[in-house]
Amino acid sequence: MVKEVAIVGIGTTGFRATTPDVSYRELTYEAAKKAYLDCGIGPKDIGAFVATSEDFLEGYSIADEYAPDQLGAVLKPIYTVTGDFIQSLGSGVMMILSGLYDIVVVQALSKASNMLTKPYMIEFAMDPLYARQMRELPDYVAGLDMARYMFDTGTTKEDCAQVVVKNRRNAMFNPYAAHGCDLSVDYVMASEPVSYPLCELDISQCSDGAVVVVLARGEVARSLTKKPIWVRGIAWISDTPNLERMEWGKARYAELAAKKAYSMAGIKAPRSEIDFAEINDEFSYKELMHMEALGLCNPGEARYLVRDGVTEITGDLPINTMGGLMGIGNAFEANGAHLVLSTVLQLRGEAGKNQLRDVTTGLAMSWRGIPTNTGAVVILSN
Amino acid sequence: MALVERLQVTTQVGYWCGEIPLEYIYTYGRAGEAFYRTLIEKEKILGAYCPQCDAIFVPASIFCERCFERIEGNYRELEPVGIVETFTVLYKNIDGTLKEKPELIAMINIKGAVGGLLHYLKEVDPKDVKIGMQVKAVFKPKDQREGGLKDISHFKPL
Amino acid sequence: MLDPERIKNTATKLSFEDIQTKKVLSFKYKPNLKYAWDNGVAIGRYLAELKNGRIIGKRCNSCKRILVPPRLFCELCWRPTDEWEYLKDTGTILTFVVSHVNWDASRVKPGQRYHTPAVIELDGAGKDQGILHLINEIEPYDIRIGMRVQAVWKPPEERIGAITDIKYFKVIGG
Amino acid sequence: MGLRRVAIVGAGITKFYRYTQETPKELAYEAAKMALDSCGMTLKDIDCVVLGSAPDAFDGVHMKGEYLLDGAGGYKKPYMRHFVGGGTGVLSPIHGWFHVASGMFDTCLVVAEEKMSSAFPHPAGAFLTIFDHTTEQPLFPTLIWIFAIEMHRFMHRHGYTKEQIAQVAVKNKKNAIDHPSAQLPGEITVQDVLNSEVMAYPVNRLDISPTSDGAAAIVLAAEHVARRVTEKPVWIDGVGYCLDTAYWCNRDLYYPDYLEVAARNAYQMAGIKEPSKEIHVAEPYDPFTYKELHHMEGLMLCRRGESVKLLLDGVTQRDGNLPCSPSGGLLGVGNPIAAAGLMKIIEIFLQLRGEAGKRQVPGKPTCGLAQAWGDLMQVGTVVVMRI
Repeated sequence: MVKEVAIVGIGTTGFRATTPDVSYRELTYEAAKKAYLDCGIGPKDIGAFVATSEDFLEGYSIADEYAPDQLGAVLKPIYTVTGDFIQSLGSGVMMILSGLYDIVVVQALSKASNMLTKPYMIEFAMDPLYARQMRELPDYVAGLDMARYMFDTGTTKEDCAQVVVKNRRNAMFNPYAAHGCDLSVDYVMASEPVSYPLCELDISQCSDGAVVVVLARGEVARSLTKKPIWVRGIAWISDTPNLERMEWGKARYAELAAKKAYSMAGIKAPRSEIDFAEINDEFSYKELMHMEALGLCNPGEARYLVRDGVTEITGDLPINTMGGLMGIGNAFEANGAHLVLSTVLQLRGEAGKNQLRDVTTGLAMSWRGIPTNTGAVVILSN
Repeated sequence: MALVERLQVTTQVGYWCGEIPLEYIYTYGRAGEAFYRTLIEKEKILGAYCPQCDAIFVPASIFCERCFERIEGNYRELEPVGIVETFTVLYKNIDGTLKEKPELIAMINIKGAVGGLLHYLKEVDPKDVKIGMQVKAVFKPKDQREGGLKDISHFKPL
Repeated sequence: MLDPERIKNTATKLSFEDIQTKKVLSFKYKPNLKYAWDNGVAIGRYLAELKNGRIIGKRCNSCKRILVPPRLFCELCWRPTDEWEYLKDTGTILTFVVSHVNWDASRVKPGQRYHTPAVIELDGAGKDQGILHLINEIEPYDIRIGMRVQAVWKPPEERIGAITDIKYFKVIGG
Repeated sequence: MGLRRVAIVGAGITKFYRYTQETPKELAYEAAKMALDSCGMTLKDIDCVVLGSAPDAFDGVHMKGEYLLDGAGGYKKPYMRHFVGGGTGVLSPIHGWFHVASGMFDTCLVVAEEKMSSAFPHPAGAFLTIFDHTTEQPLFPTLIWIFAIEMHRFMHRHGYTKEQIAQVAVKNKKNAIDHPSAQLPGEITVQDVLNSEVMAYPVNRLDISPTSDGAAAIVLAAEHVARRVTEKPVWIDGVGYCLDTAYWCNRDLYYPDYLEVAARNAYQMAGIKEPSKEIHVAEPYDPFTYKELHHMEGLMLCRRGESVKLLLDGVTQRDGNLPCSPSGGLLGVGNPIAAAGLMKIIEIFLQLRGEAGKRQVPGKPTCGLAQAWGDLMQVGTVVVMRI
């Protein structure tokens, strides 16, 4: 895709484990205000808005009702995508390419700290005819997936623990991250088993936060900012929703979405053309599984890259430079948003201490978590 | 940053509790009804054969998700045996409490079919469980079967 | 053209009894969906003042409204709101309803009073600036749009900082 | 505007019932397969899938879009669910239009589904939690309250009476007799409506559309594909959608401003100056009797305060100058929320192709619109179609 749609403005409240002092309205308003100031626009300049939310995460039956006010979208075109932020971003890109709008705003927020019964909410997403009737802690699905992945690739628990150590250390120098921490591999390996081989610290902790992104068409983008971040490729794919028939130990959704995004971006050799990636690591093994599915390395090779420091900030293929979900937090529908945020900050040279040198192309990838097989990929470049 | 005013004193912080008070009764649909009737009456696992994909898909459904052909009429009754595609040892309950005894849960591919069931593995020591292991279903007594996944008590090694 | 024959076979009609009498199999499930929503600055102050027996709004000098319930930004002008402003607990009925059903669609029992919710424009808040609340101490069908109403508060010791600290609005004229 | 032209080329719809045995996946499949069959396409010809479904609280599955995926044909495809409450059914073709008009996809399968009968004791219970959780829910409101509040305001400002408004139910339920999916068709009189149980004055039972299980689907195609697939492609020439503030108590509900904004956007895109003349057939959203009139005014199909006159003069009958809800509407055919909105899109698709059978309005209409509405008296979604 030629240089046609760019991210010109981005605003966030940052991510914290709890945000008890602000309501979801105030949280979103703050992110929107910063995004619009970031590129010098106001609500009247915006053609349309796309919000991201799932009813039962917000605690409403029709959560989209409460989207417009905080974004300045009253009596303006706005709708909600019940999916990951990168899917909403895809909608925004399509809306600009359709020719109807020059500027589209895309939003996502998390108030995970307000959800008191998270495991039951995830169980409520399962098929009531089969998997849901087990009435067990849904993490068993990740346990099954991790076990198969380790069986197929020879990846060890230690390799997975290395991911946790890397990402949470990177998060310590990311002011927007909630769960930065300096851990050792042994410390992570010693955490309590939840659904073996999945242990406590193999699971990312939740966080609250909001992100608002401003998309603009080609020439309008250039007029609004000196550092437009071009959307060179974007795709989202859903594999079977049936746990009874899915391919365990694989991330086919990421493979297929990446293939589409690479072809749109004209990328032939991802390993060399992608400078860094911010990808879903809701569970430690997922970063490795996703690296392989995205073609950033061969199947079964991810563990060597993480072991040899290739995916550190100082390595050849930095992964989750700002902390990923392990470091910034599992923000449900807003996961894609903070992964895109981290990618944009690196490409703009605004990543602070974690700033990579002379990077041009970054990849952000999201997965919608248990019990889905839905992933989305976006390729950005400065 | 963007808010003109902030809470200054921690006692001002507050929240409002609530819940979504709903209840559900899910009917099983045409294929699901057939699946569980077969389970109850014949202790068999119902799949559906898709001629276009040349595969039997379990659990049975009225359509093939891959080629979207209607396969409602091609039900196949399969033996309740399969292999362990993957397994895990679950230590915690959904309410966060620790289980007295960790439970073994496995993805069991039904022999001769694509797909299978997630279920408990019992009558086996976790150390002996291997991916690829052959297992078979153990059914509850017929009069205790209510038409649900738990009509199968668990799977055990063949 | 829509094919009536095919449409007939797309769905199998059931009745409530079919499910109750287990003519068809089913799975019963009660989701566990509990939340604690952060009030934040504006709603936090609103509830705190309700506990003191007062209704507070926040003024927007741009569109000249006093926003109730209060918010930190005016959603129409998209700017921070200005002074906090106490509102009188009197107002006018903009519209109302006589509801013979409860929230779960069950009917109000004979002898029980029908619910009479209304949108009440609070004095001084500005045109159409209303809140949802209940009307009482009047026969449901005697209520008229335009009637003047006043809040009836719970005694201070029973107030917890909630919209229900106002029991209902009673008619005071018009 | 030099926009890429996108047409509806196929449509499918299930029967609507209060209770069905089918799972939501099976309902979605039946509609999606019928839509593909109707234009001789298979899932291999579909580039992407868009799903419209209203609150998860009805079917009883969190992240319902993911659950419905295989039934909607989304297996290993780009698949996305959008959501604007009751307005979802008409937002579905709009979201699908973005997919194809962007040039990223040539064909799109749009599926809308709702199975309300899973919710017990009654789906209406789900509406408790659409209200603000802190300032409104403690009063135990139900959706019928704010419908009745809006209807009362609408009657109060225009002087409409319940007898006049009841005519909408008489018209739509009669029209529904000719719709194969209809759940509650029938010949009723104004008196029947007035004598039916009071739900919440001024709303009686026959003023309300039923809760339903059902699904609907359409196939969208870019111009070059559409012309190959069918000789009668129906072009999506205008799209419009808009939300008002969630503070529904801080605005006068007698007139749907948000719907006027959505309609203006759609008309401007379609090059329509005089909607009341250029629109030949319309499907305004009628979950309640008064809503058809309320929306006719918001759609500028008539001036404010004149919708009842058009109704009483028979202008909106099937053989009138501006037929409204010739399908039988939500009141007659049924209201599986998202599928109800798409049912209205499908009706205009069939009317413009002259394929509405006994429901066909005379005069070979070439331009029609379908509209949906929802949330807290807050969203308008409008699609203008031409053949």
